[in-house]
Amino acid sequence: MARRLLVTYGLLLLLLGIEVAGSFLPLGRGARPLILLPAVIMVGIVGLQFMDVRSGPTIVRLFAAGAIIWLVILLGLGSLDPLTRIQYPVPAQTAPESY
Amino acid sequence: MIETVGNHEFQYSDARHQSHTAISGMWLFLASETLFFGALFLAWIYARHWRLEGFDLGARHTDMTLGTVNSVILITSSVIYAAGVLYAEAGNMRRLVQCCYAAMAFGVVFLLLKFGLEWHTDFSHHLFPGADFPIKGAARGGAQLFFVFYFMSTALHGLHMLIGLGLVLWIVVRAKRGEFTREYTTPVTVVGLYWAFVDMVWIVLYPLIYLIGRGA
Amino acid sequence: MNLWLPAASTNAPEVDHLIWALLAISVAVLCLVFGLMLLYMFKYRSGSKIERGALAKKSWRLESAWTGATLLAFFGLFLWGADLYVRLFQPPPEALRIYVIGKQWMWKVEHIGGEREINALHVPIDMPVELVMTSEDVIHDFSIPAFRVKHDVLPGRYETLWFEAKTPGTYHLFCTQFCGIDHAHMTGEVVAMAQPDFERWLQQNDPGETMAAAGAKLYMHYGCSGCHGGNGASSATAADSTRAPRLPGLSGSPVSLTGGSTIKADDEYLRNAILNPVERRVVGYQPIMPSFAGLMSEEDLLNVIAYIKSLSPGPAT
Amino acid sequence: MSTDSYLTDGDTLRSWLLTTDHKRIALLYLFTITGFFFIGGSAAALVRYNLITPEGMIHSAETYNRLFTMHGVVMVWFFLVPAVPVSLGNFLVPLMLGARDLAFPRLNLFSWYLFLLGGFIVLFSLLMGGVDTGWTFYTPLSTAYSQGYVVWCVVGIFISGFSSIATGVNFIVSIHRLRAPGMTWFRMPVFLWSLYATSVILVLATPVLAMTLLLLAFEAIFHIGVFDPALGGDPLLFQHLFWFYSHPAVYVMILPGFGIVSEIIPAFSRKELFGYKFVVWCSIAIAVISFLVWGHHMFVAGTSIYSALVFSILSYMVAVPSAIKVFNWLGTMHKGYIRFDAPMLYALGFVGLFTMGGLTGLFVAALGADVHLTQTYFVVAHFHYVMVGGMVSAFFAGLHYWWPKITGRMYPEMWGRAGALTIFIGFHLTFFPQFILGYLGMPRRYHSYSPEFQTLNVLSSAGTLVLAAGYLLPLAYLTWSLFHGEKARDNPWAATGLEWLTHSPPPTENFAETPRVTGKPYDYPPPEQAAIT
Repeated sequence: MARRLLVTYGLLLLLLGIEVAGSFLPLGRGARPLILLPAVIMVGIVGLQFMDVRSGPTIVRLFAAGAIIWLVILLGLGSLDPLTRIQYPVPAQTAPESY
Repeated sequence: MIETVGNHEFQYSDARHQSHTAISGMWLFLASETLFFGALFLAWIYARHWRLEGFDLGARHTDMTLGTVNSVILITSSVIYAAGVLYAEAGNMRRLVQCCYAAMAFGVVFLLLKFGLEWHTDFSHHLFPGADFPIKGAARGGAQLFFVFYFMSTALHGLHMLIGLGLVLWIVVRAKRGEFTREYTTPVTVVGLYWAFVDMVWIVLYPLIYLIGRGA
Repeated sequence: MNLWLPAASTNAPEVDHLIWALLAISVAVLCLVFGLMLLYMFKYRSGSKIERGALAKKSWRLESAWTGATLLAFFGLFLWGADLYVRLFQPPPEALRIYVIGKQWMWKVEHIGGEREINALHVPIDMPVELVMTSEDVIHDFSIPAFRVKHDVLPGRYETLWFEAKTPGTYHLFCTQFCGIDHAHMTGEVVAMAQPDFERWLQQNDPGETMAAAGAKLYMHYGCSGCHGGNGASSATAADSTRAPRLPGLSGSPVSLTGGSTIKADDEYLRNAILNPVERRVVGYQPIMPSFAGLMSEEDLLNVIAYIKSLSPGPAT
Repeated sequence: MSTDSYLTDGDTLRSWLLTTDHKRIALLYLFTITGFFFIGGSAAALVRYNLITPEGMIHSAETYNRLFTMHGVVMVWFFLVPAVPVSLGNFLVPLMLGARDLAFPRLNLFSWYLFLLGGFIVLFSLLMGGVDTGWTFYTPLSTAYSQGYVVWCVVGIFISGFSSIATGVNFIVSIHRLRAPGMTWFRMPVFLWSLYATSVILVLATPVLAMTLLLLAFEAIFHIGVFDPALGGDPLLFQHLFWFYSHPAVYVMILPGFGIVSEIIPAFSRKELFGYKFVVWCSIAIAVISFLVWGHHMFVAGTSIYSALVFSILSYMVAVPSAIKVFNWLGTMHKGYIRFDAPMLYALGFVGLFTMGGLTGLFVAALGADVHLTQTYFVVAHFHYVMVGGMVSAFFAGLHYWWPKITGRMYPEMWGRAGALTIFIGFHLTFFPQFILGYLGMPRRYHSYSPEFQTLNVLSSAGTLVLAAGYLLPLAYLTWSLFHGEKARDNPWAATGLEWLTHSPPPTENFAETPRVTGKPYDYPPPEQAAIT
């Protein structure tokens, strides 16, 4: 059992290293959130190993899945608005010389 | 009050029934905590979307080495506590207490580094949003928004750390009193869930604060 | 007590048709539900002796029937509503632009020619009018029930609302987003006039100085000419032209920004460029422009933007 | 009434204030929310009093703004959201499950104290300086331009939010873990299903409200600019976060009402609930889809067109399960043996009023119509039809239906029916004119209005008197029935459900021995077999 913990510990530190290294890559401003990828994997590892999602009662998996799905709803549907909000819809400029 | 009938409360059929119920109760509470921090992440998305330049400029004023060291410390602490849970399930209570002390030690070091050192330097640089915020010019708005997110998320995470340390201390007290046996280790597992969750929140907060703003 | 709201704009009848259709569907469903309920209450009351017969065991056929019907009806209503809504956000290009500033408990309106109004809006009929609105403090909402339009007015941003008045007359103007103590008094009147009457009204209220002219004075006063040159043509010497982008021809043309995106230089871009220049920096220029946030009032800002747009060829809308 | 019921099991103040018996906690909650209901109700009466004349009977607009804010805050967070789950839910969930208590009894008592603490802080802030921002606290008005005790009020709601989370966790875990032997998921009464769906929303939506109010308080104290555009923030972020909680919260208010009506209509039609599985899956579907639709509160707020289109189509999807439920109730009444006791009258009132409320929801979900109708009295009428006509009627239905089980006494039947009819008539008189006012364009939250709206407003204010009388009536005769009501038998309605197997009022340990469940939840034989006197 202790070996499994050490492997998990090593994996987490490795992913942390990848994350820090990734932050020095010349990613464009918009693509920077890709650095979150190792963090999401680490969260998965902590969930599976330390909180033993697999061995607990079945509804534990239900609540874990629920938390993730609702977080995706909040962040996904919530950020739909700012990402698609046209600041000031201006049509093409072809107006008559009225003034 | 609740009279316990053979190691479980009267409304449960047996001890295993109650322990699973306590675990699922904690998991449900952690689901609500996930959305509690989720709202803060949405604020991060909005603030960074509208004030991209200033936000990342503010992020570059954080101390990355300290953040990385803190991350390693917190991961170590939760691994040690997980080892403690395994010892408890194996019935070795002395080892459990040692692991709890080690986990708490790392936790306290994390808090000292975070609030003692990092916040202290930030306040000395007047980085708390307000009149004497050092970053002037047009990027001021975005940088202030970043430090709003920074101070609020670290404060809330710190608060959850304190609660976690209190719970681990409570486990140590009960272990010393010999309340845990090889069969009955539910509180140890439940506090382990909470401590792992606090570690998870930091694992997500760390890149949002220190890494995404930096880069070429 | 009048139970009838004038439909004074081109989109008003269409909104009314949608509302009457919704009402018709609702009344039909209500008759069905209330009718069945009353029928069952009478026919199957515990005292009545009529033969109840076998109870329906399988219910899913009935369930899927009324679920399908509801889904279909709802999808149709969604499309109809969406069509009206999207058209509300596409002002025709030849719309007459009028600037509106919401301030705690009053509306300030400015026309291109410089005419100003408080809590009143004079518009010509049979011509699309586009309101460019912003607020100086909290969120307000510019609502004209007779035209069936309303839109929130947010501080720190421009929101647009367009309509085409049809019948001349005076209609209510309400603020419909709660904005403090005198929210109920932040009302006014919208006067729709025939074209000649509107022209005469403009003459009577002409202050002699258009927005662009007022903007020119402010352009000097705030020191923009220091970097952008006398008439925005970047000062004579070539060396200086690298300090600040040239303004003539800027309005309406695409601008490439640091960070790789190119956007159209519209009112919002000009406003952002003045209030927080570093956010939308033009490629190739140092971030040396100071931010004017808090220094320039909304009216001055609108006038300076009008002046910058007047430097470009094409319309001075 | 058996002598050793939970009511007589210890009568010291300490035995009530430190009880962990879910039945006693339910009564403590019942008294608390009744108090809050009448505080919010009197604020509403004053609002309607003010609107009798166009220039407003209360001369100061400031007072009027504080009154409607108080009406909103107290009614939403201290009556509508908690009402059914904490009172009827706390009392009945263990009884219906066949359990002896909820999963976490101490947490249950702690949630009452949190509710009380939050309530006092909010009342303190409302009575001391008052809050003048409306219950929606839109920024930057609430953070930069408000004079009221906004921060205190927000702290109070923050604390009472944790009471909701605690109740939600308690119900979900109890329903999962404490079901009686033989009670599979599809043998559970629909009331438990609807409380399960309500608890899912409570647990997953309230934390977002907690964080939103925390950000609001920080913004109001330190002016840190999260929501203030002058400092770079986005006021629409607050609206998104606020409505992410507040729309699912309105389903927290109505779902228990669905559950109660799904219990009462089969009991008084002596017939099995039509389409049990559909009604159950509709409750779960509502709990999930309710999280996807909050944008329809912001169609004119300046959000992007695309997100408005997405939210409009999703808002239509969430209306479908509610429509299915109404058809299933009618299916239940078909070929039934309908009796018109007070609970049934309230339940039928619920079906009628909720249908009207739901249909007007279609008006404001259609984007084109919403642009004209939002922020007017049409929307005020819509949500009052659903919340007051729907949820409060269902709450009264449930209160009358389980009153014999809770108190061991029968309510006076004729007075019960009179109460139901008065509320039904008073309700229509108060809120139907507001639909017309809304179409004519009268904005909501106006202290004074233009004279042509006066007649409809006077009609609506008159209706308020009838409605107020309708609500005071049950308070009177139910209190009277506590002392002089006729003794109730264990199962006065000959209804199915484990709660009717034990005595009324039930002993502290609920059941002598844990009941076994064998059949479907609503097998009502036609009346010849089961004679009810």
